[in-house]
Amino acid sequence: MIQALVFLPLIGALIAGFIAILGAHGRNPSGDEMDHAHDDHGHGDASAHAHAAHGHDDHAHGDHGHDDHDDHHHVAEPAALGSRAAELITAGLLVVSAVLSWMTFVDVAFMHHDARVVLLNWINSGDLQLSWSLRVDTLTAVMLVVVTTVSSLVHIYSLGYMEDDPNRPRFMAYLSLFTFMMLMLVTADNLLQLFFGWEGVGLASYLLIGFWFKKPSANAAAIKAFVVNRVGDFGFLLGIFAVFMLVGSTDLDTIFASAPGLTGKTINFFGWHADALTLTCLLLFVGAMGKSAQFLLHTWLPDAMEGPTPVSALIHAATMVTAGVFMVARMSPLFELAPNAQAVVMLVGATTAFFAATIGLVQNDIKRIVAYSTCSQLGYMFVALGTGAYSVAMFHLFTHAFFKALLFLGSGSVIYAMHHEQDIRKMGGLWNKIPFTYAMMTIGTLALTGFPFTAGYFSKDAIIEAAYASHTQFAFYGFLMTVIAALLTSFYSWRLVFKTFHGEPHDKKHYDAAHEAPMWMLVPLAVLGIGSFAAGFPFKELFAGHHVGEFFRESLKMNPHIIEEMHHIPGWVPYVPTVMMVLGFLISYLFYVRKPYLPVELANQHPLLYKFLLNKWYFDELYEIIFVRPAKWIGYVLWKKGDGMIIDGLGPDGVSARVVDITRGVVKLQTGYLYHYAFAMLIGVAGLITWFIFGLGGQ
Amino acid sequence: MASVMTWPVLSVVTFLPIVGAILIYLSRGDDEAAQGNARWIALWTTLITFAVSLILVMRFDPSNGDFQFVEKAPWLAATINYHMGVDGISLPFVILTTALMPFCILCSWKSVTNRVREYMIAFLFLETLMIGTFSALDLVLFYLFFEGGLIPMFLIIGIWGGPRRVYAAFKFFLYTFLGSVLMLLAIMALYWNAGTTDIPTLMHTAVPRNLQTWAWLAFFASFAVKMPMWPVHTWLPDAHVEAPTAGSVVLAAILLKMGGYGFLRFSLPMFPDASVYFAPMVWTLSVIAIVYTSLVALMQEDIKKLIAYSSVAHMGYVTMGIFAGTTQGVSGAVFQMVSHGIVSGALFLCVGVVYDRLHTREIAAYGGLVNRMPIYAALFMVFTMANVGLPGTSGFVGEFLTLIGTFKVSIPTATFACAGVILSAAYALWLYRKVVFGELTKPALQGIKDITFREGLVLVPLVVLTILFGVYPKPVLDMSAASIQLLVNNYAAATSAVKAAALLQ
Amino acid sequence: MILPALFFYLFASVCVASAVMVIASRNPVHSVLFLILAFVNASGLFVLMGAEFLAMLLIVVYVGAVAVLFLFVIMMLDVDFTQLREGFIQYLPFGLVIGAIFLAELLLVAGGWVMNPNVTKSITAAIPTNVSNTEALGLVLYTKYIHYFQLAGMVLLVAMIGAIVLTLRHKVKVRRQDINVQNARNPELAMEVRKVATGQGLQDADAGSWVK
Amino acid sequence: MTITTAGYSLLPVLPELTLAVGAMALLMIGAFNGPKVTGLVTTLAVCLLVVVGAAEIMLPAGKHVTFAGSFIVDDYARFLKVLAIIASAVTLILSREFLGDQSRRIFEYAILVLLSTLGMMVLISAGDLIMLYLGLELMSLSLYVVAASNRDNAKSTEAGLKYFVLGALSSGMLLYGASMVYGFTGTVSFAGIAAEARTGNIGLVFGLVFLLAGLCFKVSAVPFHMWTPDVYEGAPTPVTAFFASAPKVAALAVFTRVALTAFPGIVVQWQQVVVFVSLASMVLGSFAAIGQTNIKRLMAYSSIGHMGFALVGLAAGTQEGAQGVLVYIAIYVAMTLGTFAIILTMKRNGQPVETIKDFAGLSRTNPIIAFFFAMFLFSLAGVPPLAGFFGKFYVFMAAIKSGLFVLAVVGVLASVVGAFYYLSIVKLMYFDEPVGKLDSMRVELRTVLAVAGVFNVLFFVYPAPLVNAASFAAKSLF
Amino acid sequence: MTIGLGHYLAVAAILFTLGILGIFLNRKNIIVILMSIELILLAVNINMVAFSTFLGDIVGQVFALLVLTVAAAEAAIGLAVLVVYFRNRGSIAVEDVNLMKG
Repeated sequence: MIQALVFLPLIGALIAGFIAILGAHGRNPSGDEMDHAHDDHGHGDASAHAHAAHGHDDHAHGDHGHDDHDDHHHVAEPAALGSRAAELITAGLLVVSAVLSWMTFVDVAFMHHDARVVLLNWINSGDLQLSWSLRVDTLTAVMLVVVTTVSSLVHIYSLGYMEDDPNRPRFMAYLSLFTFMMLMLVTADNLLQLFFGWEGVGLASYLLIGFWFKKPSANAAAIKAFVVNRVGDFGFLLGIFAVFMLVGSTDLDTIFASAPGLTGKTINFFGWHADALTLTCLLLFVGAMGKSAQFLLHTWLPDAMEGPTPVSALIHAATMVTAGVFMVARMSPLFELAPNAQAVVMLVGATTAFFAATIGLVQNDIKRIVAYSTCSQLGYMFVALGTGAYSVAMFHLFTHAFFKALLFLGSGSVIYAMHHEQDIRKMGGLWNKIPFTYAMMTIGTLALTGFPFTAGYFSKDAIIEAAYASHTQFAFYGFLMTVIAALLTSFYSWRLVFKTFHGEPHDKKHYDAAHEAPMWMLVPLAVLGIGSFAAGFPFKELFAGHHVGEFFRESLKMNPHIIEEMHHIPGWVPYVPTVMMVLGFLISYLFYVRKPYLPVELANQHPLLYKFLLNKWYFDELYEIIFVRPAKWIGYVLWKKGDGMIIDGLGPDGVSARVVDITRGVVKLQTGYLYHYAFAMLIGVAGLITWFIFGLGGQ
Repeated sequence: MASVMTWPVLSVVTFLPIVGAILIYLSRGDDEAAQGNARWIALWTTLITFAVSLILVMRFDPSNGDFQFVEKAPWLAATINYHMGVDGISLPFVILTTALMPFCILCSWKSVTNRVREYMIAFLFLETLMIGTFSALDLVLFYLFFEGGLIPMFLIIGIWGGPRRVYAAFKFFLYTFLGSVLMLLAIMALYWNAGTTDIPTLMHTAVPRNLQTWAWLAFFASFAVKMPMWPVHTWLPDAHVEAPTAGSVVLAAILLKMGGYGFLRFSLPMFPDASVYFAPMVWTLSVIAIVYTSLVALMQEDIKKLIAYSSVAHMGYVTMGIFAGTTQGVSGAVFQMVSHGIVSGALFLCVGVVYDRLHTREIAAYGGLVNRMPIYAALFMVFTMANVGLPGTSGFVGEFLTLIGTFKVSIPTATFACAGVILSAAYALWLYRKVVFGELTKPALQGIKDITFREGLVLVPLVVLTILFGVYPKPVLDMSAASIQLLVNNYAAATSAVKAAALLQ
Repeated sequence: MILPALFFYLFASVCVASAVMVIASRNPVHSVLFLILAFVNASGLFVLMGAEFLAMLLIVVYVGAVAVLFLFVIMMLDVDFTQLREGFIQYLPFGLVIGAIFLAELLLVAGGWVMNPNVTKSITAAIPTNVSNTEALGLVLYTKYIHYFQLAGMVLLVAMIGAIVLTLRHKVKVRRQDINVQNARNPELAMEVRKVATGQGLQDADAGSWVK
Repeated sequence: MTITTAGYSLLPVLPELTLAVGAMALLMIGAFNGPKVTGLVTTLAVCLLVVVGAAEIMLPAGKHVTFAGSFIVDDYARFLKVLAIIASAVTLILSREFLGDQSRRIFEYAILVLLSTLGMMVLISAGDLIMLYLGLELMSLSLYVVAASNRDNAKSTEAGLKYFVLGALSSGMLLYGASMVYGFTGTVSFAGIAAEARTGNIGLVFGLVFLLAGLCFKVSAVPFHMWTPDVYEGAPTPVTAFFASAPKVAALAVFTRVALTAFPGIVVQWQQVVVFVSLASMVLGSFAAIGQTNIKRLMAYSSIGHMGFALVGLAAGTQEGAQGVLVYIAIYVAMTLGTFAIILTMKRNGQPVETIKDFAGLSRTNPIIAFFFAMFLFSLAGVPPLAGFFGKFYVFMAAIKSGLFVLAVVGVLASVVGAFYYLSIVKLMYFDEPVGKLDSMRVELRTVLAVAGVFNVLFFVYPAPLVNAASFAAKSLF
Repeated sequence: MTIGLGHYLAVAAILFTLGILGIFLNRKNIIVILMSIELILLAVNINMVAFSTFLGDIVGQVFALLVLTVAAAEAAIGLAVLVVYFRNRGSIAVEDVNLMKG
């Protein structure tokens, strides 16, 4: 069952990929047909037609993509034969997979049937023995559910959302590939397989962000996502190495079993005699930071919104970005033993939660707002991880997946309605045009802001409580930041809703043409809407209550006191987030419904702050200056000066030039005159006898 | 322990290509038909050689770390014999060579129209010399093969190369020649020390510490150039850029491996103390190579040059892993070499595909190929990802193993080297984006066609191998495991003996 | 004792002085004459050392043959020696310095020469005391050292062949003496009596036929 | 099994006698029949050489000493004599075309080559200084003449003149050195000298230096090499081929014999001299050759460099070293003769061309010649698996054993520099466009080329005969 | 005062040096160079005879005799070469002998 669950998406991906390639091949002549392409190639008609079709193809390609507003619906390139089949197969397989994962969830989480399936040997070298194997415990099961559910919904959603795209099979292939990789990630039984999934989802993310490969911005974003993630992977890999060095294995069970024995050990890391566990955890956490877009490594996430919206929902909200959270939770037996590392996790998480929220305040791109919100919410999760309340983090991950996917898909629906317009300043008053979407977005927003009894309410409050209850170094900072972020979250979330659905429409043309999305898209919205409500309360006890231990069992190593302490905090604390939420709503209402001129004035009064936030704290610019440009400059200098002038100049080229110089000199010595030749002989003999007469030749 | 054999398979594999070369030579004429014959003979020769080499795989006993298929015959003098044999370290390279040669022939099918017979002869000779290098068990014999390869390669670059081919060919030849003549002197010194140039004997002969140092440096001079390691790498980009596609493939896929093979075969087992002593230097150079050349690769304007620089970076992992001296490091290095052989070879083949169509290697001349060449784009993507070292591709396994093997002995080295993970993603994806993604706007590209059946025949098996070895690297790892374990154990024993002796004093 | 010394210095100084003049004089004819002088004095030195045969040989071979050959060639080439450029002084100092160092080192060794004490043991052919120098040489030259003698002959043969190969020209227009032909001549062959028609003279066609 | 033929047995000199008598007989044939028998004389000369070579091989095995120690026939002498004879014979074959020209029908050419070869044989077998001197002069005087044998050509005569003047100077030096050695040891025989010369007396060392200077001139080692490029360029090409092969064999042979058998007591001293000239030759040969445009001049510098490499073996001063020298010189002769066979074919419309540029595109116009030439060039550069590599291998092997590391390192580096100019010819032939077709190759040249080429390319397959022969030969010196 | 071996050797050394100087200081005339060579050989002969006398060994004189012979042969060849050279170039100035260089 588990194998089927994991590999069904891969099968789907392969089938869809095959169809995509066949389709692409059908549309483009191969070199083999070079001589007779016009006659017998798929177009069937006279060669003139083929020409026309070719030219047309180019045009269609060029027009396609979502920055094109007007004639999106004009005749597009024909999709490959079997596109529909590809879509249905992938989506169908995903649904099967989702059903299976729910069954697994029940089986594992409640029946306690943990599973470990060894599939194949992978890397065997000395004491490093790795195999492909699937591990399912509660933690995994939770992730399975999240991943397959959201993924299957997104697949279905995409059936509608991508219906005009000729490259649909490719898209579906990517989505399924992603899902497979994500499943590999969560079912990993050793760190390296985790890393495989980790990188695999990175690949899928790269491919999906760059799905519209003609857009330079999409390509740039794709590369950025990959490279920034690689920065995190750099840490992750080192973490794996460190683990292997300490434990001699990367199998999770072995690691967890030996973890307690590692306390007190040190590693000499660049002269710093670091505590082995702390260092390892920090390195692993760097990986998590990259994947979960935490502060300093977050820059790729907003740009990743260049991808099609379903991608954003699946990858950049619900699943992939939470991989970092999952990984830290997975490694909780190590983190629990490294309090300093936990403190860092908390610090980074809290900072991210606050920082991303501030940026979210002023963004105008609907998806970017949601993206920053995601970033911020991930910060929350890390705060929870930092307190040792891993289950709470998982809880938020779980709920967040639903409402954030909902928000993204809702945004997608809005964008769909607005003909690929993403700027909220150009929207407005859409609520009566697309009421269902409006309703769903509102539900999502409520859940996100933590409106009581929505899913987010339970998880977010639990995090704030945990932060308050924790005793780690940065606990209060974490508490403070999450509370402020709650206010900001509420503000920007409602800002989004108000600016999109209320007020005056700003783009009349698009407004008039706006219409509700097809059923393929609405049904997933509805399901997620339900999830946004239902994912909270029923699971509260399992994730953040007294049943945690029973629920997660060995899969998480919780801070033994945190849950208990969470229930003994002062009575006012649980109300703080709610107050913040209300406050945020009110301000937002004031700003964007009652007095829309206020934010403008505010922005004018504090231009620096506004610019600072609008430009995302200038991180991109900063990185451009301190990393990208220097790297390019250094690369150029190393190439031209280092390789060209110094190495070649002193090496081969220089030497050969000197050789030629010497040659010139030597040849000049050969004057052609007899007396010079005789002279040379004399000097030779004289030199030798002088050498000997002064006893230099030794005895 | 020589396996009982009825016929000398190894020698047959080694010299079969020459038979093909002679056949081509005998088929006189330079007209179309003769050219066609030359191509077919070359293809069949390489294919048969490959098939015969598979016998080696089948009969190979992977649990035995010693040399197998040993053949020995008197040759130069009483002490210098014709001694051939393979162990788990050399066999993968032999197979790599025989396996890649048909691809080289195939990819030159259409692109080489000038002096086809000579071209094929040169390649077949090169194949013999390459196989011989990996299976020679006598230092002099090894040197013979090792250096002999320079001649056909020099001609291949020089005759069928690009505009600056003369410069590149000379640089290639003289640079590598310079390195290896020093090795020759060290070989002689070893001969006088041990009274033999027999490799298995030498591996078990203690070499005085002082001689070890010098001999190590001399061997290093040769292999470092061949690898190539920073800072003696500059011949490689030039050679790659100017060489014809198949030449680049052979260069990247096999010739570079001779350096790494040499380190494994000679430096580590014969000069363990010196290897320990110099390991930090090698690590430093490797790390510099990885970071430096990756940065340089980032700024390249020529596709082949970029890949060439990335090769240097990848070879940095190999040297690092080898001198880590750990099981993972060494087997990672071997795997990395095999994988790099497949991947970089394939990348050069990919470049060849577009070069044949457009006759330029400038990155700026391309863009948006995916619009016209989707299959090509897909294949190229796989190799790009393997180049990046994505798990699931063969590129990852080697990189990972070398890094993890090195981390155990030198954390800073592994850490810095790991930075290559970031940079390789940057340059490889940048290249892919510039060449494949984007709008297809350039007029010259409008009529470009997707890959042909023949090109597909070349690339698809490599894709399969890339992914297969990424997911299931066991065949290669197992093949070499016993030999590597033996090597690592001996190395550890030798060095610990020295350390113990040092402690006693 | 003083007389040999006196003669030694006489011969030696004249020999050296004329050797200097050989290379220093402008006219090559003078050089040859100085060379002859140097050889004559050298043969004097030989006599002083008791190598009378060689002394005579030196005069006979060198003065009588080689030097004359030189003179002969100088005359034959008929070079206008006044036109030859003067030796230029450009490198002279440097050359002289090297030459001086060279000479100093040679003199150092020659002057300080000490006979190896063991040397007498290795002597292969002691000079017989009871015979003249010429006889002593003759005794070994055709017996013990016959192979040298033969080889020297080969060297001379090469010199002969060489000189002929290089300088002998079979010019077509040159008339040569052919003794056989001359001896074979008789009146019948040499003379031909013809009738000459009055006023017509000899026919052109027959003009050249008088030489057979 | 050393057979010391006492007294004045003529058996060991039988080949020499045959050669001398035969040469004189041929001289008579020529003298009585005039220039028209030039071809016949040349052919007969080759036959004579074959006979002499066979006689040399068929002499009873072992070491023969005759003429009271003046003349030694041992494995060493036999090896080198056969080599020299082969070289001379091949040169005569190569010269046939040159001699075929109407204006150059000099039958004496063959006689001179024969007499020169006689000189070489004497030189190789020389057991004392007088024999050495006479052999040397016999060889050299013939060489002076053949260098100028194209007597209507200004370059040829200039070459003869330069060679003569400098050669005479060098033999003067050699004699001066011989006289000092004689003065110190009281004997001229090598064995006697070896017995006496056990200490580095300054007079003896002086003598040694002068003696070696004379020998260095003959092998054209730096700084006594200056004549080489000019003479090679000026002399008629077959003569150049001769100069580059046989006399080098003989000179190197006597150099080695003198150093190893006459002065084993003062190895330290002569080793320094040899190391110096060897280093200088290798470096200068490699560097100066790069600047050349004339193929014959280039070959001159190449031979200077190669003599430097050969002397590396001698510098080692051991049996291995001697073996190395022998292997080296044998391979060198094969490569050189092959190369000259090619240079001799360099004619366009009947006119000889000599610049390197004329090889451009040879691989297109004459692929087989180009192939062999390329192989010779790679071989000269010392690239395995060609024969030239093995020459270098053995000499450096010996040097390493004797601890001459600096010499070895500089040597191999020089060989890399040297590779550059060999490669540039390959480049011209293979990478550049043809400048025009060369005339077709004469049959005898083709034969020489094929034999030398096959030897060169396939030497590595079965190197044992030569290596073993050299090993025996070297052993007989110790 | 006794005239010893050293005296004769010194004379020979001077003559030898003069001969060598004659070869490379002379810029006028090739014939003088040939004469310088004769001087060198004369020096050698003096050496030989001197050693022969003082060693009491006849071999030195034999050697000298042979040197004398060869010197004559050398002179003959040298002059012959000179003559053909002159025929070609019309000059025997040392300076002019430089058709080939480099």
